[in-house]
Amino acid sequence: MKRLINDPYDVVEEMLEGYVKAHEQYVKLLEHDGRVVVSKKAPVENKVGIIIGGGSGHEPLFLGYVGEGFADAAVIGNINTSPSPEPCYNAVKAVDAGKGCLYMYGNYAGDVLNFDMGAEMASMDGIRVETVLVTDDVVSSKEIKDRRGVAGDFYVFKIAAAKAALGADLDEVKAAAEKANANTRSMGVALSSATLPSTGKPIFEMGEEDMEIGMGIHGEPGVRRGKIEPADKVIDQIMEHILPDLPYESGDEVSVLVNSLGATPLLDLHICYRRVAQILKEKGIKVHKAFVGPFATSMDMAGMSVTLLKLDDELKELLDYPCDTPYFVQK
Amino acid sequence: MKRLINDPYDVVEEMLEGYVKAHEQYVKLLEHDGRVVVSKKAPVENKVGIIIGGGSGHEPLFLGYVGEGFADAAVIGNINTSPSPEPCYNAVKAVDAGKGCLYMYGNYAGDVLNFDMGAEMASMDGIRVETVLVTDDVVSSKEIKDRRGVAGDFYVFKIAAAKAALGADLDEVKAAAEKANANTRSMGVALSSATLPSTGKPIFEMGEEDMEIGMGIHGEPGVRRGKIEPADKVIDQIMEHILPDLPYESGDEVSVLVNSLGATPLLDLHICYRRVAQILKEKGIKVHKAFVGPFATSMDMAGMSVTLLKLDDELKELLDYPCDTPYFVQK
Amino acid sequence: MYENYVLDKAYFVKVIADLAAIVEEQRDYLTGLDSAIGDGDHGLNLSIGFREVTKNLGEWQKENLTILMKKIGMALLGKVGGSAGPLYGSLFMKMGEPAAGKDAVDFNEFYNMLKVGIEAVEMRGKAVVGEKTMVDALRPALDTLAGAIEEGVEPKTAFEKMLDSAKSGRDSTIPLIAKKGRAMRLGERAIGHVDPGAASSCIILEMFYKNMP
Amino acid sequence: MYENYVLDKAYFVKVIADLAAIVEEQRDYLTGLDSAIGDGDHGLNLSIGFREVTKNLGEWQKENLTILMKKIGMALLGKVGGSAGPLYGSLFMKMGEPAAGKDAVDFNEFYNMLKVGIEAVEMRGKAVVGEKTMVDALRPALDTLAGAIEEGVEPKTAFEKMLDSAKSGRDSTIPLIAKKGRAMRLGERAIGHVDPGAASSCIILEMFYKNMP
Ligand SMILES: Nc1ncnc2c1ncn2[C@@H]1O[C@H](COP(=O)(O)OP(=O)(O)O)[C@@H](O)[C@H]1O
Ligand SMILES: Nc1ncnc2c1ncn2[C@@H]1O[C@H](COP(=O)(O)OP(=O)(O)O)[C@@H](O)[C@H]1O
Ligand SMILES: [Mg+2]
Ligand SMILES: [Mg+2]
Ligand SMILES: [Mg+2]
Ligand SMILES: [Mg+2]
Repeated sequence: MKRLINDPYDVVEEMLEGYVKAHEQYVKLLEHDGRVVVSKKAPVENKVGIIIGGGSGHEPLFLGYVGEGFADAAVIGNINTSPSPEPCYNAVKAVDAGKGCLYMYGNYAGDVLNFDMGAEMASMDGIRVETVLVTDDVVSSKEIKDRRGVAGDFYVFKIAAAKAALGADLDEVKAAAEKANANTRSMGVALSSATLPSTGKPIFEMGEEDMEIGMGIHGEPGVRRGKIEPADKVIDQIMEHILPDLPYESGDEVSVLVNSLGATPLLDLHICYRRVAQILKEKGIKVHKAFVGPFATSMDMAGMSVTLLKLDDELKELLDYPCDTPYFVQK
Repeated sequence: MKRLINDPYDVVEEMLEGYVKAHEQYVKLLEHDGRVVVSKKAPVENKVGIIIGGGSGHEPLFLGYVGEGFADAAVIGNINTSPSPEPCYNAVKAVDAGKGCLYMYGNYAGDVLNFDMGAEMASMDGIRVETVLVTDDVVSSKEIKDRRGVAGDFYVFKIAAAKAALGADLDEVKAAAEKANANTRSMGVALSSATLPSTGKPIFEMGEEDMEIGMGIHGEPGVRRGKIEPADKVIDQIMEHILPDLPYESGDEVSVLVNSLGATPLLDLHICYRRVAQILKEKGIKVHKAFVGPFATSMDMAGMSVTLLKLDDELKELLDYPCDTPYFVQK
Repeated sequence: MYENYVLDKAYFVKVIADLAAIVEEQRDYLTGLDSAIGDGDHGLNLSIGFREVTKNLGEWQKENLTILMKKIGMALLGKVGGSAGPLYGSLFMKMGEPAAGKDAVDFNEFYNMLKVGIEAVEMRGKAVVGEKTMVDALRPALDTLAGAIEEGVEPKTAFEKMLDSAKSGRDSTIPLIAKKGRAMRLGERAIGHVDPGAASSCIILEMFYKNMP
Repeated sequence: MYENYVLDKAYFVKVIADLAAIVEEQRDYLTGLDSAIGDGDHGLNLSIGFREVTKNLGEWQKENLTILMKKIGMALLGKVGGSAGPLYGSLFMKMGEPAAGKDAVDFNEFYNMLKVGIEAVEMRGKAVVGEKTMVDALRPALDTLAGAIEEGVEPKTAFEKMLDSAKSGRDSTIPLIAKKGRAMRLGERAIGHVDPGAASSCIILEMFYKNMP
């Protein structure tokens, strides 16, 4: 597929320049660090700072969720690449209101290395920074702590941000994020590779009939390659992996996120959601709220993922809490 | 590119089934007509009914904009194909609150044929239905009345819907829609074809290096095929066509919509927006509000369009008027 | 001669059934034509419409010709959408009127059915010959049939002439710029391509011809 | 012997300049390796980092070796991101420390620079040999160099042995399942592919070798 960019080395800076201009009512770049997108309302008095981040190429993740009632800042890396430690640190300095900050990001080695260094730098300034890693991708490892974060990021960030907005302290906000993460499971399939801006070529080739099961959002290969199948069959497979993993059971109430990896249209996503809803109904699992669209993408990759978040009263209240950001508004 | 669907003949019905389940807090299908998506709040007392529609495959257009403060109903056609007259008529019956209804859709022969028949049927029931055709695509014809509607649909629908929500009568709502349409200009480029669900194949083939200039949102060929160019060059060309067409001039205030045709990621769109903003600044044109994302798509087509809406005080107020729909929420 | 040439309900039912079958067969051909200068759905649109017709044809054939044709037209109108839905919908709905509630028609009445149907297409679409639409096939075909009847040509031969004329009309769309429908935005780029609606109109007339006794 | 073998600032500056050039040249090769078992960015990430280094090298070469290496490491840390940023950032930042503010080092000091740098990579990433990372190239290389020095092998030959060892280490990653980094989620699918970080580590050591007097 083809991309609309200029010099591939400038994609992130040019995107950010466009982003903060387009959404100037919501966000700005830090004056002294062009890799930190900060909410115009930050720091918010008496609120724990919510900082999210990771590589570029997953938009609207992460920067699209910076705004009122959601993240205070997003730290921006190169394409598919963790940001470096300094902007992680600068984000803390910019949004801390004296109650400490929470870093949240997908569980990737590179991100951990860099954000941890950022947190060390902040702690030298006496600012407490805690971290919650999102680990929702069921097929990426048997061990939950080794799993990577994919579209479940959205839920974990949203829940923790709402908790912070309600005035909770850092330990409570961290606990809410951990609870959301513990209740979240995802799995995706990819039908095509994303096109790397640097080469203009797909990261990997896939046959006309192939589908990659369990693909991550960076174009990392999945757990196995299979033949492409009708939407209902694909969803059946995904749900067979997700449901028993937590498990999600009859009587549970969940939120569902059917996420596009980029090029898969809303038309297909809703056909997929239809099947998810049928299966949940069969199993006696109630859907409190559904989200269908591109929430965590891999540029122009074709494919989708399903995420379930098991709710209790607290999580429901936090999920429904209003927010206003360029790519997620909730009344 | 590959699609996630079941039987191609079922795509629209299955999408709709998924859609009204996913967004059941907002919308439902008419009980006696599965091709009409209606707001759960409709009919709204003392409000002109706002009815939009057209072929499927452009999601979130049209059904995504049904909800509070926006459209009351969307009439759904097959892929790239106008709905038939009966659902157009049934939509009127469902949302009319005694103040008449306004049909709004892109200017395509098929849609005109079918919606006009729907309006005739409604007039036999004594319900007044007026029509505004969107004609924003500058390159589709010299004559404005022959131009087709593309992403500018969003602005025209939004403005008219806000006017209706404020309690205006049918003539006033129609006038607002016409004013918005008169002030709106768009142009797009396509980098790839959409994949037809019925064949699983692209509608047309494009070379590795090709770009289609002035492509419509149904996959209709554009005005010419050119070599793919860097984003800035593409935007320069687009702006050269749009700006003099109204014209948009120094001192004007506009809203900008940078729209993805489907597969082009937010990353690229913001690089494009950056250049649009630079050009507008050079020309002394002020941006009141920008929208960047997939607002009117052609399934998995790669490409984008730029739309400008020239604002006055009335249009600004109507554009900013709050609304709450599955794919467009504004506080 | 024409009064004795009778086309009964079985004939019409067979034409429609064959038409539904050939639309399936030619779906991708028609869609291919529409991909070149339209939005690539003409074959699929007709297929969706005729699948609905097929589903109900067993039931509908109990009705007289007027109602049968009206139901076929209504199904196309309701299921096809786009330009072809109202146009072919009108064609079939109106065709039934001259049959005046009967179960069979003679050749004069059959001519009137076609005349009324084709005129309905023209009225709906407001297209005239030379604008690169189905009218480029239908109008000359009708005129040829009228001429042949005037000359007293034997029914099946007259209809053969009509079909030839429709095909020439279809091919005459190749060098044209379109003035109606989606292709009109294409300007010069429409040149060199057959109009898909003209092609499907030929297919329709061909089924009427093939089944004539 | 080792005390008389002096590597001055010009040597280090040349190594870095060559490294920046070869990273550009090998960018797509490294990215290709990372496409197979990672996210396809390793070559680009290093290229982004070394472009920043190149931009400033003229300025930085005025500094002593400790500061020069630190600035190089800081630039990589700040611009590369991902895993390679902190790892190679630490490598270069730490390497400068044993140079103790001087403008030239002897071979013993040079060995210490490498030792401290490679240990920093191990500390940061917590990887050990056999986990399919750059450590599979760096650790055996360092051990070989230590051994050669113990045996009193002549500096350039000792370094040649080191490089051979790094390359064997790199190739030893081919049959491995990854236990660190992005590739660890791949399980068996990582088998059969060279680890991109091990490959880039060899490239780095090769530039140090090639420029030795
Ligand atoms: N105004 C018109 N009058 C007659 N025929 C028309 C008119 N507009 C379009 N057509 C015919 O309809 C055909 C296209 O049908 P179809 O592809 O089903 O509809 P759409 O253009 O809405 O996708 C054209 O090839 C042309 O023959
Ligand atoms: N914990 C670690 N210790 C040592 N090296 C590592 C570790 N994690 C990853 N690496 C190295 O980093 C390389 C990948 O670098 P790069 O592609 O730039 O980063 P990312 O994986 O974040 O995209 C791997 O090939 C591996 O050699
Ligand atoms: Mg990376
Ligand atoms: Mg169509
Ligand atoms: Mg068509
Ligand atoms: Mg990588």
